[in-house]
Amino acid sequence: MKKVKVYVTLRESVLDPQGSAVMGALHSMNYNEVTDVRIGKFLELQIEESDRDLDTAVKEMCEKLLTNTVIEDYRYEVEEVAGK
Amino acid sequence: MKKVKVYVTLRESVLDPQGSAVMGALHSMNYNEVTDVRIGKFLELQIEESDRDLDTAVKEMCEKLLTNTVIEDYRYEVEEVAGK
Amino acid sequence: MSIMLEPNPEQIKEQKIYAQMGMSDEEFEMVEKILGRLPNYTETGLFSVMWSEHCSYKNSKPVLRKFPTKGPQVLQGPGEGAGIVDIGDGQAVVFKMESHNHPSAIEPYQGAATGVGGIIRDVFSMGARPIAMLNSLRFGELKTPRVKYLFEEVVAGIAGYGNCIGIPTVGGEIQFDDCYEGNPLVNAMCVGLINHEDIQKGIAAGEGNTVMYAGAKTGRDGIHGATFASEELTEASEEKRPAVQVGDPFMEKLLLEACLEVIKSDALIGIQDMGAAGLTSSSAEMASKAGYGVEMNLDFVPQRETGMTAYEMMLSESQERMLIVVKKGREDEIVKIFEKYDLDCVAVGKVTNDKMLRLLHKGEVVAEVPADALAEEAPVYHKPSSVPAYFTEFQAMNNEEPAVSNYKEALLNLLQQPTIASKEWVYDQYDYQVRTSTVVTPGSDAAVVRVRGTNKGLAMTTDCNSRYIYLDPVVGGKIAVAEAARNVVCSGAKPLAITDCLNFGNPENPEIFWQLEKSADGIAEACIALNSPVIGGNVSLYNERSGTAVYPTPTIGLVGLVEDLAHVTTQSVKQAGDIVYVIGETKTEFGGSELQKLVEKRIFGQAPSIDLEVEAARQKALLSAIQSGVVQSAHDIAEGGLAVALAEKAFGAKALGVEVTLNGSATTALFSESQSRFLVTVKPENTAKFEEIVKDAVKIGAVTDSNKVVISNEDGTEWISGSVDEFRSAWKGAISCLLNSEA
Amino acid sequence: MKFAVIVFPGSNCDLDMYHAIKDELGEEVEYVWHDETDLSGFDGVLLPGGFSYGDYLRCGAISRFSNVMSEVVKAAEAGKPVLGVCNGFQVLTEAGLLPGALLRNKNLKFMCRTVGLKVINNETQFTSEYKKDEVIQIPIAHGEGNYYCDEETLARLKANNQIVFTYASENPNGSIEDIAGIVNEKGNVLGMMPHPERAANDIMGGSDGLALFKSIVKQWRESHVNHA
Ligand SMILES: Nc1ncnc2c1ncn2[C@@H]1O[C@H](COP(=O)(O)OP(=O)(O)O)[C@@H](O)[C@H]1O
Ligand SMILES: [Mg+2]
Repeated sequence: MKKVKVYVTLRESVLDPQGSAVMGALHSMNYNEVTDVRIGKFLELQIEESDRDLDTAVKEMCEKLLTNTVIEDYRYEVEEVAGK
Repeated sequence: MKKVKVYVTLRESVLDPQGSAVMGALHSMNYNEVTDVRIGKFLELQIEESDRDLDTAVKEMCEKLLTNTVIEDYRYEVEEVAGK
Repeated sequence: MSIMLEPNPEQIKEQKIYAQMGMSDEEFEMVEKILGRLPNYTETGLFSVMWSEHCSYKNSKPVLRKFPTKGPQVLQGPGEGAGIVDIGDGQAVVFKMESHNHPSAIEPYQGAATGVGGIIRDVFSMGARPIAMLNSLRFGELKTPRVKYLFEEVVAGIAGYGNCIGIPTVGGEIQFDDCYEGNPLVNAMCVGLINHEDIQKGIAAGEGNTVMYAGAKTGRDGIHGATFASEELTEASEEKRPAVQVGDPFMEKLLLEACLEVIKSDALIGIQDMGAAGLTSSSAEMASKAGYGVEMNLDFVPQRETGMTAYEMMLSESQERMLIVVKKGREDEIVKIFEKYDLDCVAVGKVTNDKMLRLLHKGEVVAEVPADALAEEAPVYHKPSSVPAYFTEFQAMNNEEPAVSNYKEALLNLLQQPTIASKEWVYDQYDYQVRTSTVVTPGSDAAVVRVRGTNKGLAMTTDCNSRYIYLDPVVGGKIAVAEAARNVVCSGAKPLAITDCLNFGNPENPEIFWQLEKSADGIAEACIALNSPVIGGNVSLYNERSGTAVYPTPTIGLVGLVEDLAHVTTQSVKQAGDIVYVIGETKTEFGGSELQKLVEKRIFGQAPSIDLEVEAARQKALLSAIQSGVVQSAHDIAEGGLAVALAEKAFGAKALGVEVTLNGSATTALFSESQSRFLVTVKPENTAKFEEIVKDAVKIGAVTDSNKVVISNEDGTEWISGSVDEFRSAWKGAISCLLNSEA
Repeated sequence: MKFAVIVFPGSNCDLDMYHAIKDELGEEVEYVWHDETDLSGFDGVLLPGGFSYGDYLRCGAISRFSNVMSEVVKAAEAGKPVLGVCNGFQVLTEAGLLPGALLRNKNLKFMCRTVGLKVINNETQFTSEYKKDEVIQIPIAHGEGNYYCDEETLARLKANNQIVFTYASENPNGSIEDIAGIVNEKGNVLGMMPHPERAANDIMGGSDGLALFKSIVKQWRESHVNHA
C-alpha cells in the first residue's frame, strides 16, 4: 500500500485570485512581511499494489483528471504505508 | 526570504465529498487500485524577514485565517529561498 | 523572465514573422504603406490583433451591413460595447451577446467564465447596471466523456462567474448535435438597465485629458486571444493553451460597482472595457471614435509579472480591466472611488490631437501608429460564396413523414432527447433569483425580469435552431428570429430589438460563406417584419475542428417589454376546465425536425416554411389577447411539435392534465415542426372574447384534473395517453441520466 | 425599527435584503460598508448572501476580519437581533458567533431552487410568527451549505433548542440532521442557508419569508414599547 501525495499548483503566469485575496487579508491583519501567496491543491491517494507501474499510473491520473494542465502544474511524492 | 508551505487537510471525521467524487472518477477510468482520496489545500507563502518570530507568525496566520479548525488540520514547512 | 530578443523590422518582413501573427502578405504591405516604413515588432502585433476577424470583422462586415439597425426605440445601435433600447420613463435596456467558443473548447470552465465576465463588462461600460444573463450553448451528443466534461465544465464556469458576481442567469438554450463535438459553442448574453442620462460612450476626447487604467493587473495571459479566435481549432490548438485567461468574478464585482459610481461623475469623458485585444483595442477605438489620439506610457501599466514587454502588455487579454478617460486635473476624484473598492486606478497617458496611438516604454517611443488605421481601416474582404451541393439536393426532396408506429413511445423518446429534455440540471446551478426581480424563472418560454420601481418587465430569450439553418439558411434565419419573438410574445411582452452572435465555420470556404450570407438575409427580413432591429452582436468564424464545420448557428438574443406585470404569462396550464387552443395550421414538415433526427438518424430535406406576414399578424393578435387578460397560458410550438409542446404545458402544473383532439395524419399532427404555431389556454368564460381577438385559433380540447396527457383523433382513437408523471419523469431525468451513463 | 445591511466586498444579496425590509416590511434600513466602525444606531443587523471576498479560501473566512465584524459581535453581545443568510451564515460561523461550519454541498454543485423548510423552533425572536412544525417554502442558492458540527456541538444544539429550521423533505446539501438554520444560545443570532428575503413578495413566487422579518420587528416593538 502506498500513499501518494499530489501537489497541484497554478502555473506561474496564471492569475491566482484566491492567493491575492488571502494576501490582502493577511496584510490587513498586519502580516506585511508576506509578499506573495499562491493557493493550490493537495491530494492524498491511497493506492494498493497492482500490476501497473505506480509512476506511470500516477502521472496518467494527474494529467487526465487531477490537474488541468492548461493552467496547473503538479508534482507528487510516494510514501510507503503500513497497511493490509 | 522564506517560502512557507502550508498543507491544509480536512479532519478525518469530516466527510470529503470531493475526494469521493474524484475516487469515483478514477475508478470509472479503471484505476481500481486507488482506495481512498482526500483533497486539501496547499498554500505557498513568501515571507520576508521581520522582527516577528516566523513560527509564531505562521501558526497565528494558520489558526486565525488559513484554516478553520472546526473542520481542518494543518501542517507547514519552511524553506529558505534565495532572494532579496 | 527570459529576455527574448524581438526581431527587427527587416527580419519581420524577410522571415514573414507577421504571418505567424495571422497577417497576410497583402495586409503587411498595407501596414507598410500606412506607416510609410516597416513596422516594428510591437506595431506588427497591434495591427495583427486589430485586423483579426474577431476585432475588425473584415470578412463579415459586408454581411453585417444587411441588418436593419434603426428604429424609433433604438438609442444606440451597433458600434459601442452594447446596444441600447428605450423602454420609456427615461429608462433604457442595454444588451449584447458574445461568443467564447475557442477558449471554451480548450479550457471549458475558464473559457465560459471569462466569456460571461467579458459580456458583463461590455454592458456596464455603457453605464448600465447588469440585471440578467442568458446563454446559448452547443455541444456534441452527450455520449463521450470528453463532451460530457465540456458540457459540465462550461455550465459550471457560467454558474461560477455569474453566481459570484451576483447577476441572475435567467435563461438560455442548449442544443446537442454531432457537428459541435470538436467545437462547442458558448455564447453569453448580458442585459442591463440604464437611465438615459447615464449613457456612456467609449471615447477618448479632449486634448490633454488623462487616460487611466482601472482594475486587475496585466499579466501574460491571453496574448493573441483575438487571433486565436480567428483560426480553426486543430490538435495544435492545445499547445496554445497559455492564451486562455482565468477569470476573477470577485474583482469584476468590485470593478462593476466602482464603474457604476464613476459614471455619475462629470469628470468622466469616456470608458471602455479591455476585451479582445485588451489595451490595444480599447485605446485605439476610444481615440478613433473621438477623432483624437492617445499617448500611453506603458511603464505605468499595473503589471502582474516582471519584465513584460510593450508587445506583451498591449496584446495581453488579462480580464477585469477598464480604460477610462478623465478630465485633466480631476483624476483624484476617480482614483478615490476605485480605492474604496481596493482597485488600482492609475494614469497611464493622455489624449492628444494628432490621432496617433503612441506608446512609450522605458523612455522610448515603442510604437506610433494612426489610431484610425488600427480601429477603422482594416481591409474588408468580399469572400466568394457558392451554393453547396447538399442544398440543391435537399431542396429537390419532398416532405415526407418519418415512420412512427407507436406514438406514445415516440413522444417519450422525443421528451428524452437532450435538446428537448428539461434543462433543470443546468439552471439549477445558476442563481436565477439574486436581485429578487426574476418574475419568470428558467423553464418557461422567455424569462421575465421586473424593472424595480415600475410596473414593467423585460422578457428575454435566446434562440436558434441551427438544423433548419443548415438545411436552408434564409428560411432558417427567419425562423431563428421569429422563434425568439414568439417566446417573448408568449410571455406577455412586445419584442424590442435583437442582438446576435454569428457562429460559423471557416469563411474562406465559399459554401460556408454562402451560409453566412444567406442566413443574414433571413435574419434581416425577419427583423424588419417583426419590428426588432439588430442593436449589436458578435461574429465567431472558424468554428471547425479537423475540417468539419459546425452547423451555421446565428444565435438570436431578443428582449421584449412587458408593459404591465399583470400581462406576464407562462407556458404551464393553470386550471382544470380551461379550453386549449392551437393557433396556426400544421403541415407535413419534418426537415431538420427532432423526429427526423430520432427516426432517420440524420437530417435532410426542406426546412419548415415560414410566412413572415402571417407570423407577425399572429404574434400581434396573441399579444393583444394576452394584454387584454383573457389568456391563462401560452406556449409556442417548437422542437418535437405539438405533442411535445402540449406535454410541456402540463409539466409545470400540479396535478392537472390535458385532453385534446386532433385531425389528419397522426405523425404530422403530433410531431411536425410547422412554424408560427402556439398552444394557448383560456378560461371558458373568456373564449368568445379570445376568439374575437385571435381569429385563427382553433379549440382542440381542455385542461383536466386527471393528471393525464390524452391526444385522440376525431373518431375517438387514442393516439397518445399516459400520466403526466410518466412523461415528466422521462423529460426531467434525461440529461442527468445521459451524464451518468457509462460511455 | 432600523436595520443595517452589512455590505462586504462581494456581497450580492444586499440589495435583496434592503428591499425586503424597505419595500415589503416597511421598516428603516441602511447599507453599511464593511469598514464602518459603528453600528450603535441600528436595532438589528443583517448579513446578506453573496460571495464576500469571492468565497476565496473558505466562504466567510476573510470577511470576518472586516472592521465592521467587531461591531457585529458587539451588537450580538448587546442582544440585538443578528441575522446571517447564506454567505452571512458562513460569516457568522467563521466569526465564532455560531457553532459549526458549512462545507461544500454533497453533490459538489451550486443549487438554486425553492425548498420546504420545517420550523422546528418557533419560540425565537425570528420565528414567532410561524407555527411550530409549519412547512414554509423558501429559495436556496448556494454551493456550500452543508452544515457540519461535531457530535458534542450537535447534542448541545438539540439540548438548547437551537435548531430553528430543517429541510422538510429533500436535504439538498447533505447537512447534518437536515439543519438549515440555527440560533446561538442566547437566541439573538440566527444563521440560515435559505433566503427568506427572496420570499417576501408573491410576484417573486411566494412570501413565506416575510413572517421571519415580521417576527423580528414584533419582538423589537414589544421590548421597546416604552420608548415609543
Ligand atoms: N453580428 C453582429 N450583428 C450586429 N452587430 C454586430 C455584430 N457583430 C458585431 N457587431 C457590432 O460591432 C461592434 C463591435 O463588436 P465587438 O468587437 O464584438 O465589440 P467589443 O469590442 O465589445 O468586443 C459592436 O457594437 C457590435 O454590437
Ligand atoms: Mg467587448
